[in-house]
Amino acid sequence: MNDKNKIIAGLIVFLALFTFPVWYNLGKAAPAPEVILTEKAKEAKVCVMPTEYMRANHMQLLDHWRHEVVRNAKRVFVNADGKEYTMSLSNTCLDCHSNKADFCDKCHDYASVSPYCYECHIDNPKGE
Amino acid sequence: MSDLPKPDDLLNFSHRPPKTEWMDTPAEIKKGFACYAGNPKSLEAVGLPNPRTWSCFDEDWQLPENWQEIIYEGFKERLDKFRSFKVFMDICVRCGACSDKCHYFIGTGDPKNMPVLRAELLRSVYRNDFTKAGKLLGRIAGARPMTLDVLREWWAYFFQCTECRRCSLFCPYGIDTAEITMMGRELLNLLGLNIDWIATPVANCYRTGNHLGIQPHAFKDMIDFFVDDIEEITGVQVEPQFQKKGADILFITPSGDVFADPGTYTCMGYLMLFHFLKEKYGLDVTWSTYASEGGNFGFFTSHEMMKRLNAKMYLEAKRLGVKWILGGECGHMWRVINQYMDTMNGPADFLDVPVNPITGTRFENAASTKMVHITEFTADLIHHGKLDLDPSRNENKVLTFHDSCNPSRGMGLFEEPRYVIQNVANNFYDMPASTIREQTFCCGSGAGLNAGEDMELRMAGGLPRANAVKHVHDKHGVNMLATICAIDRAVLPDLMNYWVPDVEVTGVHELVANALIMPGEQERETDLRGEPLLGTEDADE
Amino acid sequence: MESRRSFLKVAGVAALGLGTTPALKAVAASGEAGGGAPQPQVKKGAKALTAKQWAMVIDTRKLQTAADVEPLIEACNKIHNVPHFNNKNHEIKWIWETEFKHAFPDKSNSFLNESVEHRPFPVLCNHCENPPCVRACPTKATFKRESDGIVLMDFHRCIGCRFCMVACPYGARSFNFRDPKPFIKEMNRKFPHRMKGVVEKCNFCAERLAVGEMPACVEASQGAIAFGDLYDPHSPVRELLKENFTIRRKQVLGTEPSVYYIV
Amino acid sequence: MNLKYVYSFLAVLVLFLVAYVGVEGLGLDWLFGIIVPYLAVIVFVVFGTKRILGWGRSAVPFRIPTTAGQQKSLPWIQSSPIDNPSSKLGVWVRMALEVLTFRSLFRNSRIKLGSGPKISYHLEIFLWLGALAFHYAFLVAIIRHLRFFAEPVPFFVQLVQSVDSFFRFEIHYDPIQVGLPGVALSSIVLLLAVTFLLLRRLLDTKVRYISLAADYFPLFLILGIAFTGILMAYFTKVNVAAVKELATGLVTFQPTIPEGLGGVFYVHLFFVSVLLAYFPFSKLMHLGGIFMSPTRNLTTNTRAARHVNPWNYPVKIHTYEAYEDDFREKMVEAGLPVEKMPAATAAEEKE
Amino acid sequence: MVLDKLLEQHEAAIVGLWVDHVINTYAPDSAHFYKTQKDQFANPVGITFSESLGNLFKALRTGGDRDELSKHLDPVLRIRAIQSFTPAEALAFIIDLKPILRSQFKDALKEKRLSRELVRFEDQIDAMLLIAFDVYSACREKLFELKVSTEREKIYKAFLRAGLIADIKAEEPGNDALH
Amino acid sequence: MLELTFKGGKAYYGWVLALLATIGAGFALYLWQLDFGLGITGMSRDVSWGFYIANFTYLVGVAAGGVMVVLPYYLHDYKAYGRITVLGEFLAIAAIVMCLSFIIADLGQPMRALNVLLYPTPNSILFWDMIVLNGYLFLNLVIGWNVLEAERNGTKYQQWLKPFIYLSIPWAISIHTVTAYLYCGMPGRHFWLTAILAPRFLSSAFAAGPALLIVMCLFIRKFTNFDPGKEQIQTLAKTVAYAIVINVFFFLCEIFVAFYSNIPGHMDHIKYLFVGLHGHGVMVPWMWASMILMVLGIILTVNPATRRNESTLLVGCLVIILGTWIDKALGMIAGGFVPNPLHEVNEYVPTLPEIGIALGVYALGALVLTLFYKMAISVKEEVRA
Repeated sequence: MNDKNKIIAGLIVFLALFTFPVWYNLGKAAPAPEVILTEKAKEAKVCVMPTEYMRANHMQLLDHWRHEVVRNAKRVFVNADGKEYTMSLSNTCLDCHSNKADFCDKCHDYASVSPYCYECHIDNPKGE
Repeated sequence: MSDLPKPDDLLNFSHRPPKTEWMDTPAEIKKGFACYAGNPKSLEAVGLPNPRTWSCFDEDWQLPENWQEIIYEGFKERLDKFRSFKVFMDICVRCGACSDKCHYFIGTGDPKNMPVLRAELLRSVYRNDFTKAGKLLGRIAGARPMTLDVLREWWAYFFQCTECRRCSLFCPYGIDTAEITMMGRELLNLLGLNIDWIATPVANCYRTGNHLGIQPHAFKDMIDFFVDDIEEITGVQVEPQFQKKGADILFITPSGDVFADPGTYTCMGYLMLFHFLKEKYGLDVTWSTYASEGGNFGFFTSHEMMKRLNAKMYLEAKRLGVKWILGGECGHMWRVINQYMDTMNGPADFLDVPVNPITGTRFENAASTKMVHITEFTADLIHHGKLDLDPSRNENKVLTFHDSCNPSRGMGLFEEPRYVIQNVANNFYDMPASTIREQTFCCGSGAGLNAGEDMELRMAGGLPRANAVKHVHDKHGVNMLATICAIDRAVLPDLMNYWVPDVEVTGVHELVANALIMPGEQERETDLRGEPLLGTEDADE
Repeated sequence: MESRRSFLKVAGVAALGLGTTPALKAVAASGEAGGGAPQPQVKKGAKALTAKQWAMVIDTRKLQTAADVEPLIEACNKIHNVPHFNNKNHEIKWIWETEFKHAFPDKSNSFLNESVEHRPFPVLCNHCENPPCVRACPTKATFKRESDGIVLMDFHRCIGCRFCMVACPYGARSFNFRDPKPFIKEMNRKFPHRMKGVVEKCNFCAERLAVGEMPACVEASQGAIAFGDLYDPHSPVRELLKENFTIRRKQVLGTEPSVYYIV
Repeated sequence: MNLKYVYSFLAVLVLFLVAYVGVEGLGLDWLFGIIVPYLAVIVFVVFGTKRILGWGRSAVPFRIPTTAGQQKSLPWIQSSPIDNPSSKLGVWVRMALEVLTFRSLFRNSRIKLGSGPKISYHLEIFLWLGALAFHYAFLVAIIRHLRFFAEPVPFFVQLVQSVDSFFRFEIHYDPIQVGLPGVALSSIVLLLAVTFLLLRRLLDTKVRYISLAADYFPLFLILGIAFTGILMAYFTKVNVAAVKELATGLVTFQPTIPEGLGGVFYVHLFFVSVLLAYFPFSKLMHLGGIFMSPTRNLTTNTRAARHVNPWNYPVKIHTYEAYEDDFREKMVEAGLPVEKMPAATAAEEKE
Repeated sequence: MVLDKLLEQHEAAIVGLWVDHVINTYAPDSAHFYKTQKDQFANPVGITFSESLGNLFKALRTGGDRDELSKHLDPVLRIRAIQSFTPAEALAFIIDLKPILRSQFKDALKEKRLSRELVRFEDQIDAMLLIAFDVYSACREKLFELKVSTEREKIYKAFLRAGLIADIKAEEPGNDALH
Repeated sequence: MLELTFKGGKAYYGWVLALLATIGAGFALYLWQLDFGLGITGMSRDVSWGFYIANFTYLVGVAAGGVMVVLPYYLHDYKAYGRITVLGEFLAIAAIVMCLSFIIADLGQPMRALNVLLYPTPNSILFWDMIVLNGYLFLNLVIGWNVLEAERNGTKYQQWLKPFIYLSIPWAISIHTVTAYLYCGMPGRHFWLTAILAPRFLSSAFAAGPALLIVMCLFIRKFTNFDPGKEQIQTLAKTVAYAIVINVFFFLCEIFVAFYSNIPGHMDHIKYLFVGLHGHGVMVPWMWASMILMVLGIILTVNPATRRNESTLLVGCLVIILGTWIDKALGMIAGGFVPNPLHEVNEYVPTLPEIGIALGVYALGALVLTLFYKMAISVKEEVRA
């Protein structure tokens, strides 16, 4: 039954493909990256919106800001606690989180997401 | 009609049949659709199990008590012996691609004739016995236990499949319902359930080498009868040789051509062709009464029976010491030769690779089996201009060609017969593209179903093919349907007679012989059938 | 369990595909800090300058030489990260200077007085009240803001079809033929630059107006350029218009440009 | 109204509740997050291999390819090397065409296209298009999901992601804002294709008649997977980092249960695990089966090269001698050559 | 003849109902296949029914004679003859045209003159039933004839060739005496 | 019928492979443009539309030209055209595929192309252009496919097709009118600001479309054994003759209006094209060539002797195709943009990568045309056999 080895070869190829993640990571566990807060962020303690909401919806919030700023000439965002922020990625968000590499990029690379925001917006407003 | 329909029955006659699941509608074995049971003498002659006289129409089939166990064991054994069977049992996704491709479904309108359901009949029992899911979930997983009703259903539908494999062409995974039907018939044969139209020819072929049980001398007499006919028509005396040792080629043709019209004219065609080749090129061809049957009804019984009947060919070729074998025009014979013979009864190392001595062509595609198809052989001759042909003799015939199922989907023999026909006759029209070549429709009477008692089934099965012939008959005035299968030549006349009355049936080599200019022949007035040739009929009256 | 329950609400509401705004309301409604806190909303900046239709009056008599106009252009380009390409084809211009016969092709006569003929006229987007570019844009990427009449570009929606450049009778629009970043001398970190494939033009310093400042070119012109609300009779613009004879570029085309020139 | 599809739908509904309540209510996220996936993968690999090796154990006694084109015979007749593959290469190409472009389904729709007025052929070509869209969308989705299982994310996964979500669907109207960070075309195609296949099996009487409950189950299951997937990706915005943490944990055999994963995710994961576990026992094995179907994976040079049947046992046959013994007299009388002259005439010659 | 005009207007609808009715005598999904598959080679049964019944109704409406009616009846009955129907079931569809007509002209029937014409038309349908019976029987006879001939052919030709039958020579003059 | 495109001889496969290679090269260049930006083209701030939109305009004309075959056959029952309406429709399909590809190639942000659908703006002509072009593609696909399908089965095409066919005639006119409105609605562009821009576009379309169809018919008769028919080609030639005459006449009207009224704004554009302006005149040789070609075309097609003789007719058609191409593609774009609204003269010359991408799109169109024609011809041969 010469095709016995053909079958086994086929199976091995399939299993190799199927177990790609196992041998690709070689057992190196990759826990979720710890985002590092800057001093300023630590003092502020609270972000524009609750952390849980920010982790999931910051991109939607920023898009909403863009719509208000550009199309409706509204520049100030008042969150639930009444705190006011100027609606700007570079000037507000990156003001606090000025360490983009350790804060934004870590999670983006981890989740393999490449937002095109930084093709226009400044990613180090404070020049660090 | 003992029970005349009562008046109120008349009213609800045309109601729609109940919309029950196919597993709940038991199969009904009806007259005109089922063939008579095999007679015990034939079964005993070849040692098939449980020979007794019984009829499929009555309740008691006199089965052995442990018939369920026999079926189970047979099922298990075949699952191990045939990977095709096991794979086909598992991978059908019931996508419906094959469901409306079977000529029996199209003709009879019976949903269980859908290839997918014919396979599900067996698959449901397979799930019940051999798969965990089937045992656990039962009906939900599509499983059902093996009961007498299921057995009747198997009998009804595995003898309503001509194993033409059109469904296998359209199935994305090539699931071959013909293979499943073969397994089904093998299981039925374990209980002695088979039809006479297959069992008796098997016994005859086993004993006398041909389906009709024609004894050698009678076989020779019939051939001599043809020799006289040929002499009457062409004035040439042909001398066929039988069992001649040391001949170049052993010629084996289905015995159907020897006894059944219009196959007989094709047989005369062979004789004239071989005489012509002997006269002109000294080609030495011999027939053999021992291996006088190309066909193999064992193929419709079981793999073992097929091997037992097919062994004759190589034995005879070895005994006569011929160089290679030439096979006549037949359908299922050529599926057996092309895909089974060498494996079963080979290797035929006592024969050498077929070379056409006249044209020098080496038939590489038959290098191991060492058996060539007659149309390949004749096409090669015509291509090298070795035959003197006068196509005008077939002028009164407007031809079309029926691709027999097995040469079409078991070999891929399309161009050779068409090339021969187009060189021996002038007006040839192909039927619509979706009904020929690899998508050809079956004659409706293959796989041993060409008995007389199931005429309604045969007419229903042949309906799509007849419909295509009717199309070219209306459009181009076709009056002759050519085919390269002895069973086709025996059954298509009935089909044409019923659906398209003014179309006759012919073999390809009858046309070749008509057109063949034999050395020393007289001016021909009639073709092989005795009908006047074009242009000569007014001269007669 | 705390964060999970709130997440559920957000998940539940968002599940209906309602996206951010309702989600915002939902979060607020759940009120981390308890109680029905006020909804997050957006409003204009306190110091924002408002107008029904911003307009500009340029007193070209005060901008006689190139040296007068250069600082205006410099100021604008610097704060808006306008790149400088040496290949003239790919030039990005928000405000630039040109001769009278180019700024006002339909008004130039042959024997023009010397000063006007050679005077550098600053030209920019006229923020028309009936802008052909907004009429042409297939995605409303360029639009006229009802609140203050500025014709703005939404760089997130622009598909770069450049139909607006064809439509603008003043040639005031530029296209990023390639990535501008390497061609920006020093980046103003407070204002984003653009990416390749989008059209851009003068935005009447909308971002500065929002925080109460006058546009960069107006400030840099030390009074040569007045900027105010066209429909406010007391605005500096209307004052100048009352006293001086002013001309507008190709006003015959009916686009109603909002930039007036005192010659 | 046959109950077959109701069983399957209920089954999937039950699975949904089991997972959702299991995690949200009883907090069994460790069970659904770690135990069940591992079990599912083990079952898939072990029983899948067992099934294929089971097929492998059965012999291939005869070479029975279905030929769909002109055979290779005489040199001057043009043979079709792919439909009637007489060479190994031909078989590979035929199999590749079958697997990559679903050629038989296309051929099937072609028949209807070939003749007959319009109405009927649309239905058939949609089966080919639907199946092809479904399988490719599913494949792209799986490749995209590798981003959760591998750190750093391999290049080809990023490439597939960038091509898949090349077109932006950023919808920003008052009632609905969706489409950021990016919409994968394959997710939409997958949802539409599986819905089409399900509707076809429900509405086309011919297909409904032959369908079993086991045919509806995977369709409902994959519909559930696609729906929950889209829900998480674009609407409820699952915590992607946590998902990756769980996934890489599973894959590197250091399982952890991160915080912030809602019930919808565990339903999604549970559905995928059930699909994997159900795989080897169902018709989904056509994944391996198509490569082993003897009518498609064999060359058609059956007369040119001998195929050896492993269990080719000898059988009782009717030899020529026995045949001649039966009819020697009549054969001689008819003038047919015989091996041994019949006893009587031999005696006469002797006298 | 008011009925003729009505029949002409509603012809398409009536024929449609009639064809569906005939096709519905098969199992549900075969009926579905016969109705939807429009390719005449893949669905000879469905296409033949719809064409022939259309022509048949036109012939019936215009008072076609016996030959014309049987010309259109033949293709349908030739198929029904070989399928698993009892003769009654096979021909039932002819008289089922009556309830279809009655349902189609339900409202018009209130008017007396029309109902009298309809009764006369129904007689024509009954006459057609008899013609149909002839055609159906002819098909069945042909079928049995084929059955018989296969048996006879098989044996007769074999005997003839095996020389067991002395075939009758043509009458030679003078070889028999007159007594 | 799709399977017919897979059966063909060596030359057929060679040609298809060559086209695929060109498409591949074009796509590679397009990827470079996607990465680098439209800077690799010759377009500039003052000439913001270039070779892509020029060819797009011309090809919409060719697509609209198909109506000159559909209209006589379906509206006026001119039986002879029955044989070639399908060829006209498939030519239209190939042309529209090229148009849509040119639009995508010309976009700065192709990934946001769907914004035109997500944010519909009825006041923009480009929005309507997208609707009419895709509509016309859909119409021609549905009609062409079904008519060919019906022809293959020897049946009449289905009744429900009739409304689509009647709709496709005004729709063909609309696609080219909307394309003209793209230009003639612009306030600042005097060269285009003329009411007869749409009629001029249509007249040059009805010259170029049928001319290309004639060339195709002659090619088909030579290389396949299906003969579109002599009479059909002659009638097409008459259509071309009338259309080209009208086209040149309209152009002369433009010249008269501009120069008799002596308005500099109008004259400058024409002066730039034909004699150059302020020392810039890269288009001058092209425009004169175009005029000469069109006049030659008129002579060859209007004069019955040269029209009947098919070789001179072929030359006439090629000359007209080239003439109208230069006039409508190069002349129309360059003329409109130079001088720019500030009356500055910045010239435009397409760069090599730009031409490469355009060739890739032309190859894509040629491939679509080859496949569809292969299908149509095989069906016609099969039916004739």
